[in-house]
Amino acid sequence: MLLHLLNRAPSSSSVHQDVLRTMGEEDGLMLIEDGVFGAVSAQVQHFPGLEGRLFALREDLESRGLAGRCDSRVIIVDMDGFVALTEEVQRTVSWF
Amino acid sequence: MLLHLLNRAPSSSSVHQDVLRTMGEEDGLMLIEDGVFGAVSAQVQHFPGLEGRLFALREDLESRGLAGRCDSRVIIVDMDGFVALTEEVQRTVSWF
Amino acid sequence: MSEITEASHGDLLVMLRHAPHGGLWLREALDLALVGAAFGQSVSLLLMGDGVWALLQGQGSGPLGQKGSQSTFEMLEMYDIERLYVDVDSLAARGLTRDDLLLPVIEVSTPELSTVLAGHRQIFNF
Amino acid sequence: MSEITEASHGDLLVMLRHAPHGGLWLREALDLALVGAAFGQSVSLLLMGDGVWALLQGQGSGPLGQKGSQSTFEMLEMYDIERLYVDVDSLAARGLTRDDLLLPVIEVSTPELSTVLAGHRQIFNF
Amino acid sequence: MRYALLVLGGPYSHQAAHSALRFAHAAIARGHRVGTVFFYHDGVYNAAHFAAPPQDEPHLVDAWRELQRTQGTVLQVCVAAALRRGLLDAREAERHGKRGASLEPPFELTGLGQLLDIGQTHERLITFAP
Amino acid sequence: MRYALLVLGGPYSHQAAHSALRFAHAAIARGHRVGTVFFYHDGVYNAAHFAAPPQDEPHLVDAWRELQRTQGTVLQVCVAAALRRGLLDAREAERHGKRGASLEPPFELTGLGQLLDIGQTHERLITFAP
Repeated sequence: MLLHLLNRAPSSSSVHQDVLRTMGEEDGLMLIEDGVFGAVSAQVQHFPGLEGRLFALREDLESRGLAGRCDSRVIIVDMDGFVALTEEVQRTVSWF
Repeated sequence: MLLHLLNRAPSSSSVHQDVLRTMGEEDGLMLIEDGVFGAVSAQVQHFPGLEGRLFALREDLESRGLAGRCDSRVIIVDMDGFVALTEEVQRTVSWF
Repeated sequence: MSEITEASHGDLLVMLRHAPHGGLWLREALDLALVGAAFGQSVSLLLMGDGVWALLQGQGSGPLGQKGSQSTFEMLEMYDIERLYVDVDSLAARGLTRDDLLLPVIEVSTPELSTVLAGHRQIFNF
Repeated sequence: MSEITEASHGDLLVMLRHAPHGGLWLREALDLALVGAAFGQSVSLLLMGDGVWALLQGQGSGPLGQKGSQSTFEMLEMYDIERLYVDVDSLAARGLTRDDLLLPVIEVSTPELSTVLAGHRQIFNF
Repeated sequence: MRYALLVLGGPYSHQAAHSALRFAHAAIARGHRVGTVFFYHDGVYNAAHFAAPPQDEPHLVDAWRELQRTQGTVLQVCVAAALRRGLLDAREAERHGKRGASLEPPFELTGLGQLLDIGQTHERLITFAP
Repeated sequence: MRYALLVLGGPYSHQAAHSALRFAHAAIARGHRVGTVFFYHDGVYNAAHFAAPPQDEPHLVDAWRELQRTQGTVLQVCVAAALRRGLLDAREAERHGKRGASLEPPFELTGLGQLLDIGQTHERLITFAP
């Protein structure tokens, strides 16, 4: 099981497509930095089939004014929760 | 009349869509650096309607092994020709 | 629409295409616009692509306490930036409308974009 | 296909996703792979996205005479890099086939990508 | 657990360094150890001795130093990536005929082998990219 | 014509600086003058005094110096962008309590107003971005 980190918005970079093709069935995806723009309702369709394993970083949502715009299918975690996710998986893969 | 410069491949960045929406009817588009990946036949469909004003930089095509793969709709210019294009237009806009 | 054709004659157009907080593009672009205004130039901004996020209401200060872009945008009014253009297609693609934005803007449709660029003597695209 | 399932147990996987010549990602990623091999680790490469352009035949040296990636890839064979995986969907999207490439590769289909990653103890994604 | 961070983005230009620092502090708050931070690609610019950001912005180079001072975190900078980008310690500066240095302790120039070593000596390695 | 170039990308990490230099030489070969190169954003790293690339790679900092020496091209670096990224001339270094300097002539620290000035004093301004 891997945790993938993504820091690009799906509106400007196509790297999210490569992430999705690479993810295993149990892998999680954590949206950080500009990646959290993908968590808003108008953009989350770029991440289909990830119920229960699509996360977004609260601090990065809040600084961007997105806290109230995050789609309900996205699990919001704070930095402490991000660290907790990395405790559960042995390896993370960062995409940019 | 403007000359737009683009240094991103259409396969990884969506900035070319914003370039196309912004170009006036007489503006030219010059593909440089990683932008020249958009000049190969399998990618040039990303730049419709630019006959006679879509250019790619020879040096960047050659270093990437693309000289023989460039679509016939793309006008190949060398660095001297690139400078010549900037003589003809007053302003250039660089997209990245 | 007619507003764009007649009003778009300025010295300096700064295009903002990068999202706030993820990097320094937005800040360094706004710095240039402010300097232009301080030097007495007629300055316009055009927000496009992920740059439209820069005007979203409710932003906080960035990580580690660095300043957000909100205070800079509020300075724009003081410095008399003349026009604040926003690409409506970029807004719509992100589920935004002008009501979500911090400041009043001039909405620009795709066919009008080239007119905005053509109307300015100097263009910087960040 | 079976090759991927059984062979994909290595120490180090270096993923190359950036095109050659436009920047230093590819070079610095290959440097890491070469160091891994020199240290006796079992090293695999996975080319994906614009990274597949790195293996295109007929590349020249870069602008201002800096080295291309070709010489480094040829060193790979000397250093005994064990597996050179290429994402076939990335190839096809760019109009390329394995016949266009400098070196023999192991083609990986989308469903196999996660297997390749799972089979390596350490993954660097450039 | 023993964590290591790999930072690939320069300070200010990208959020990578900010995120890595916030992650480090959160990991420490959860009782982990951040043993090493390795700087590669443009991440080496985080070690710029002469960095002088405006006073109302965070001083990232100082924040890394503070992490080393309070947590004993080792700050390793890839020497090949640093040299071509103009970050030389006193020894390398002398070797290249320059006076002074643009990188100073606690940042240490080291080889890429150290980055691979981290994989063996730390239980987690998290990458922050530009 | 009188050209100016705006360089926004750091050396090596991106091709921007290479492209700008090649463009400069081609413009000169066509009889133009390259009056000014302005470095902004990560482009300021092109002025790194301590840059020490491998001998088989082009030395970009030296190539800019050579352009200044042979063509009289003015090399201007945005001071705000440079300071936060650790590029200080001797005067700024002293002001910030550091010894030495990480940026030296012919590169000059200057304000953003100079970049706007270029628009008035040069007939063409071409931007090379990362």
